[in-house]
Amino acid sequence: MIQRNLPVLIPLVFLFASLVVSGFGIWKRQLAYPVALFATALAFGVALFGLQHVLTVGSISYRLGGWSPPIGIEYVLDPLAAFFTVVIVGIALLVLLHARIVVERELPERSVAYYAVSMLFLTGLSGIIITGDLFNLYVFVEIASLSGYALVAVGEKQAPVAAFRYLLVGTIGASFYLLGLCFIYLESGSLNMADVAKILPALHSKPTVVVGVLLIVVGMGIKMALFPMHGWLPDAYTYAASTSSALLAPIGTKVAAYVLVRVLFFGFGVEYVRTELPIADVISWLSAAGIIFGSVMAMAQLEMKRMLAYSSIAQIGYVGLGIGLASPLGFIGAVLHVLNHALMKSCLFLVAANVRTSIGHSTIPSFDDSLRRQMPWTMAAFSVAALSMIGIPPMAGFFSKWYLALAGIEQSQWVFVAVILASSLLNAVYFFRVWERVYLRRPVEKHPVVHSESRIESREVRPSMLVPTTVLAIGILAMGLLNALVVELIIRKAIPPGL
Amino acid sequence: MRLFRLLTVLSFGALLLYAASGLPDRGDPDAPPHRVRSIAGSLGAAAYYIQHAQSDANTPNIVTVILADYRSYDTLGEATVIFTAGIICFLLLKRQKV
Amino acid sequence: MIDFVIGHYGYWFVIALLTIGLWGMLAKKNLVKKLIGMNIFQASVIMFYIASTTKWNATVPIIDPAVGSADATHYINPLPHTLMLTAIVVSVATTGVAFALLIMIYRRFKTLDEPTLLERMK
Amino acid sequence: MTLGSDSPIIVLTARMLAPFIQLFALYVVSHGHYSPGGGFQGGAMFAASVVLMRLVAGSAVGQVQFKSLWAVPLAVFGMFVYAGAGLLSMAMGGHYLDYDFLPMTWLDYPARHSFGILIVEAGVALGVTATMILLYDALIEGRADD
Amino acid sequence: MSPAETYQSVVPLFAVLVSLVVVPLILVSAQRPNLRESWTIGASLAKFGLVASLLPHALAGRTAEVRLLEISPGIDFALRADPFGVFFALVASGLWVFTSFYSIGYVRGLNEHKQTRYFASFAVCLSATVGVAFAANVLTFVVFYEVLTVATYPLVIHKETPEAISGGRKYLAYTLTAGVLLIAATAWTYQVVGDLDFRAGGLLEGKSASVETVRGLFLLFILGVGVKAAIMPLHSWLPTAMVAPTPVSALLHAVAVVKAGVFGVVRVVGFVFGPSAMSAFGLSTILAIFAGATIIIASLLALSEDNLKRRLAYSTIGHLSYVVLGTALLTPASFAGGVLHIANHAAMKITLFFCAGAIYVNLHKENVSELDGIGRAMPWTMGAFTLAAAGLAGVPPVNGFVSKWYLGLGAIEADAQLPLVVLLLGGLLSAGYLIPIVYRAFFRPMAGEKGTREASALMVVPLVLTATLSVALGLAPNLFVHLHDLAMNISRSVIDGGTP
Repeated sequence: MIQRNLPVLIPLVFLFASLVVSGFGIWKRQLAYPVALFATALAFGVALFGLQHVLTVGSISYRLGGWSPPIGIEYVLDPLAAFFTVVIVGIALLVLLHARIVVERELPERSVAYYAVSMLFLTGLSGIIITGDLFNLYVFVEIASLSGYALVAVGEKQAPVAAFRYLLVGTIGASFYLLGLCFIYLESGSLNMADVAKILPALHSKPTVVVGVLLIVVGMGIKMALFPMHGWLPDAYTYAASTSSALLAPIGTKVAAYVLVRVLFFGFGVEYVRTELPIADVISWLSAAGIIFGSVMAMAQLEMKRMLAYSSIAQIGYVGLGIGLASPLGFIGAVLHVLNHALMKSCLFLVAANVRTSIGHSTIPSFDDSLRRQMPWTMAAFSVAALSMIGIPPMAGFFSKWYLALAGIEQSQWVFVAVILASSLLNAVYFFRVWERVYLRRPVEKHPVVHSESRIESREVRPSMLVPTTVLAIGILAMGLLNALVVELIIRKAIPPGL
Repeated sequence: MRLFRLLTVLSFGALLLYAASGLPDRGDPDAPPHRVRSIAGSLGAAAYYIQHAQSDANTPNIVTVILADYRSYDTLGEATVIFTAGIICFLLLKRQKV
Repeated sequence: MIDFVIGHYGYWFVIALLTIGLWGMLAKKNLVKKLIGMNIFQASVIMFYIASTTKWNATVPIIDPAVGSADATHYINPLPHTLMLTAIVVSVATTGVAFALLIMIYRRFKTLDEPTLLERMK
Repeated sequence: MTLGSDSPIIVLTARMLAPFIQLFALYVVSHGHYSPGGGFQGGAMFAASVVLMRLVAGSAVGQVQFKSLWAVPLAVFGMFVYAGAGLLSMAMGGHYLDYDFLPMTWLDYPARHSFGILIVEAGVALGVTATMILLYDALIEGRADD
Repeated sequence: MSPAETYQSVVPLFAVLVSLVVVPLILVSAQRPNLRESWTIGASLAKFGLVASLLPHALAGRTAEVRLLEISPGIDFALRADPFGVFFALVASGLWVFTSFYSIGYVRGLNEHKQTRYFASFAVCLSATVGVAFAANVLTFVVFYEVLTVATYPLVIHKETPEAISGGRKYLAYTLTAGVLLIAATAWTYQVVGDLDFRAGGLLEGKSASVETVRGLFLLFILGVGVKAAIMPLHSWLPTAMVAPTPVSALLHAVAVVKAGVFGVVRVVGFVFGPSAMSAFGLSTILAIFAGATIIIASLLALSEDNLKRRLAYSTIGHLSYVVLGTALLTPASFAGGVLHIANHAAMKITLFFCAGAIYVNLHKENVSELDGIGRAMPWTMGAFTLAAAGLAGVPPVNGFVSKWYLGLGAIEADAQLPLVVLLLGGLLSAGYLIPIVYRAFFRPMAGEKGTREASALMVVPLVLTATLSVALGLAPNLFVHLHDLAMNISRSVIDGGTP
C-alpha cells in the first residue's frame, strides 16, 4: 500500500503535521516542535524510500481520486521529482533540527503557528514537485508562497515590509503563471502536463502558445528570482527570521526552478524551447547576467545575511544557466547545483543564525578574531561552505560548476564559461572578506589578550544547532566526492526525454 | 522610472493583445477546451465532465462534481490555502505578551 | 473583420483591466492602493478564464433532466468555473495575508505611504 | 476589540438576520449538489453571520456566539474531515480521495461519490467558516489601542 | 627497457593520505608540542618511505595505479605513480623530512604563534603536493592543485601582519585565478578529447583538433600552471609571499608550490600536448621565449634586491624557468635536464632558504647589506650557503652543474643558440647575485660583537645535510635514489612518443 501511494504521502504527511501542530499546539505548546520534527523525519524517510523505489522499479503515476489523468489530477513521482523531494525534505529536516532554539529566541510566543506554517510551506513545496497537473501546481505554488510570505514577515522590524513587497511580486508571478496557463489551456484543452506535451507540438507557432509560455516563464522567473526579477529577494531574506532564511533560501527558489524545468522540458518539449522559441537562450543570458550581478552586489554588502541573499541570486543563476543551456550536461549541472547550493546555502544561513544567536548580530565589519575562538566549529563549517561556494575541488560546489562549464564548452558558449569561472573569483572575494576578518583580525579590546586561547570562553552554540551545521558541512564534502554517484544513479535517469 | 513602468505595463498589454488575436472566437463551441477529444487523441476533460458527471456521482451540478470529486485534490489544496491564510494571520497578528 | 471584433472584444476589456491592475501595483505609492491593484489584477485573470471559455447557446453546467447530458455543447465548460473557484479562494487568502502584513506594517511604522515608509525603515 | 454599535435598530436587525443567514448557509452547503453553492460559499456565509454579530454587538458579545479560541481547532477539524476522508479511502485500498472506496457498502457507485462529495463539502464549510472568523478576529485584534 | 606495465597498488594513496591523517592528530595534540611535532616527523618519514618504496618499480618501468571513485562521469579520481610522479614525490617528501626538523627549530626559536595551525597546514600541503605528483588525470591534478592553493594560504599569512595579509591576498588572487583557468582548460580538453588521463607523449596526440583550439588550450593551461611556476608576467605573487616563515618559503617556494607549478608545466607539455603537437603548433617556441626572458629578467631583479629572502625568491623564479626552458626545447637531453633541475634546484634552494632562516632566527637580519662578516659567526650555515650558491651558479661539483649540463646539451642538440646563451648568461647572473653575499659574509668585517653563534642544531643539521646532499648528487647523480636514471627514463618516454 505504501509503495502504491508513495507520491501522495509526502505532501500528506506535512499537511497532517500542520493540522496536528496547529490543533494540539494551542493547548500544549511544547508539542509543536517534536511533531513538526517527527513529521519531517517521516517525510524524509518516505522520500528516500520513494527515491529508491523509483530508481529500482520505475516512475509512479498516481491517479488522485482514482480518475485517470486528463480527467483527474495526476501525481508523478519520477527520478527528478524523487530527487528533488529528497533534497528539499532533507534540508528542511536539518534546518528544523536547528530551529528550536532560534525560534524560542526570536518568536517565543508564536512558535506553534510558526511550525504550523513551516509545515504548510513544505506541503506546498512537496506538492509542487510531485504534481503532474498544471493547475494543481498553481494551487500548491500558492500554498508555498503564502507560507513563504509569512515566514519572511516574522523577522526583524522591517520584515513585514519586505514580506509585503514579496507578496505583491510573488502574486504577480503566480498570476502570470495562471494567465499563461489560461492561454495554454485555451489552445490545448488540457491541464495535464503529459497530455499538454502531446498536444502542443502541433500548435507551437501560435501566438497564444508563445505568449502563454512566455508568461509562465516570467511568472516562475519571478518566483525563482531570475535576474531582472529578483528585486524582492534581498530584503526578504535579510529581514526574515534566521530559521526562515535558512528554510527559504536553499529550497524556496529552487522549487520555482524545478517548475521551470518541469514545464519547459516536460510540458512544452525540449525542441520547442531550444529552437522554435528560443526561450532557453533568454533564460541562460538572463542567468548569466544574474550571476555577475548577484556576485558583485554581494561584495558590496555589510550584513552577512544580505550578502548571502545576493549570493543566492547569483547561485540561482547557475541553475538557470544550466536549464537554459538545454543540454544533458547543462541539466546535470543545474540539478546537481540545486542539491549543492541547497547544502551550501543552508549551511551558510545556519552559520549566520549561529552567529546571531551567539553575538546578537551578523554585521561583517564588526567580525573579528574572537568569533573564531569562541565558535570554532561554526566557523569551520563556514569555511567549508565558503570554499565550496568559491568552487574549490573537491568540495561539492566545484562539481556543479564543472558540469556547467563542460556544457558551455560543448555548445561553444564561451561567454557562459567565462561567467561561470569569473563568478568563482567574485565569490572568493566576498567570502574571503568575511573569512579574513574572522580568522585574522585582532579584536579591538581595552587590554589586548595575546596567546591566551584557553582563556577565551567558548560561546559556541548548543549541539542542537551545531550538529545540523556541521552535518551540512560534511555533506558538502561528501557530495563533492560522491557527485558522480548521484549523477550516474539519479540525475542521468531524470534527464527529460528529447534532451 | 515612471516612464519605465508605463512601458512595462503597455508592453504587457500589447503582448496580451497579440496573444488574444490568436485565440479562437469567444463562445466558439468548437474551441479546443470544449472538444470531446484533443488533437492528440486524449480525452477532452470538460466534455467528459459534462457527459459523465451525473452518472459518476449522481449529482447534476457539474461544477460541484469537478470541485469535490474529479479534481477534489485541487480543492483540498484550496482549503489548505485558506487554512494557511488563517494560520498566518494567527501567526502574524497575535499580540505578543510584552 | 467584424466577426473578429465581435469574437474578441471581450478579451480586450479583460486585457485593459489586467493592465490597469498591473499599473496600480507598480505605480501607486500607497500600499493599500497597491493591494487594490493586485486584487484587480487577480480578478481580471479570473475573468479572463471565464470570459474566454464561454460557449454560445449553452447554459449553466447543471444538468437539466429535460436536456440530458449526452451532448456537451448544451452546457458551458464547467472546468474553468471550478478552477476559478479555487483561484478566487486563493485570491481571498492572499488578500487576507496582505492585510495582516499591512496591519503589522502600520503598527510598526504608523504609515502605509511608501516613500515615508522607506524613510522610517532606515 | 471592537465595542459594537449603540444603535438598537442595527443590533436588533442583525440579531434577527443572523439565524436566517446561518440557515441559508446550511442550505447552500447541502444543496451544492443541485444548484450553485457548496462548501466555500456556505462556509463564507456562515462566517458572515458570526462576523455580523461581532460587528454590531462588539467582539465581546460576539464571543458568546462563537469563541475566538475555537476558531483554529474548528478549522483544523474541517481540514481533517476533508483530508481524513481521502486518507480513509486510501486506507480502504483506493487512491487518495477515491470515494468509491469509502466504507459505505450500502450505497451504490454514484451514490458513494455523491456522499463523498457531501462529506468533503462539509469539511470545507467548517474549515472556511472557522478560517474566516479567524481572519476577522486576527485582523481586528488590538484595533482599539492603535 | 620493458614496455610500461601498470599494476594496482594502494601505496600511492597511502603516500597521499599519510600526512592528511595526521592533521587531526596534530590538531588534537595542540597543547602538547612534543607529541604534535612527533606526529609531523613520523608522517614525513612514513611518507618518504612509502614514496621510496615505489621507486624500484618506477625504475623498472612499472607504474602503480589506484582508481578510487568516479568524480565525474567517465573521469576517475585516480592516482598513478608513473616515473615522473615518483620523481617529484620523492623530491618533495624527501625534503619534507629535513624541513620538519628545521621547522621545529625555527618556530620554537622564534616562539611563533599558532604553531598547531602551522604544522597542520604544512601536512595538508604535503599531501596535496604528493597528490599533484601522483595525479593520474588532469581533473585529479586540478583537485590537488587547488587544495594546495588553499592549504598554502594559512602559511603565507602566518605572521598575520598587515604585510602578510596583503601578501596572502595577492597570493590568493593569482593562484585562484590560475586555478579557474586551469579548470576551464581541463573542461575544454575533456570536451575535445573525451579523456583526461595523462599519457607520456601527449593526451592530444593523434586527436584531431583545430589550431585555434590547441593554441587556446595551451594558453589556458600555461596560464593555469604558469602562475605557480612563476613564469614571468605571472610571478609577482612569489616575492610578496616571502613574508611567510622561512621554512615555508624553503619548502613551499622551493619545493612544493612552485615546483608543483613547474611539474604542471612539464605534465602539460609532455603528457597533455606531447612533443609533436608542441612543435607542430609552434607552442614550444612561445614557451621557450617566455622562459628565457624570465631567466634573464628575474636574475636582473634578484641583483637589485636587498632583502635576502626576496632575492632568493627572484632567483627561484629564474631557476624555475630553467625547467620550463628545458621542457620547451623538447630534446631528450634538455627534457631530462629540466626534470633533473627540479630535484637539484630544490636541494640547493632549500639549503639557501634554511640558511636565510637560520640567520634570521639567530641574528634577526633579513637584508643582504647587513650580512657583513656573519660567515665567521655562523660558519656551518654560511658554508652550506656557499656550496648551494655555487651550485646555483653552475660550478661543477655541485648538482646544479649536472642539470645545466644536460640543459646545455639539449640546447646544442636542438641546434638552438639563443637558449644556450640564455643558460650561460643565467649562470653568470646567478653567480652575480649570490657570490656577493658569500663575499660579504666571509671577507667583510662584522659589525657588533664577535664569536661563533650558530643556530640550534635542529636547524643547522638539516641545512648542512641538504648542502651535502647537493654536492653528493652533483658528484654522483645516480646516488641512492637514481634520480638521474629516472629523469632519463621520463625524458625518453615523453620525447620518444609514449613507448619507453
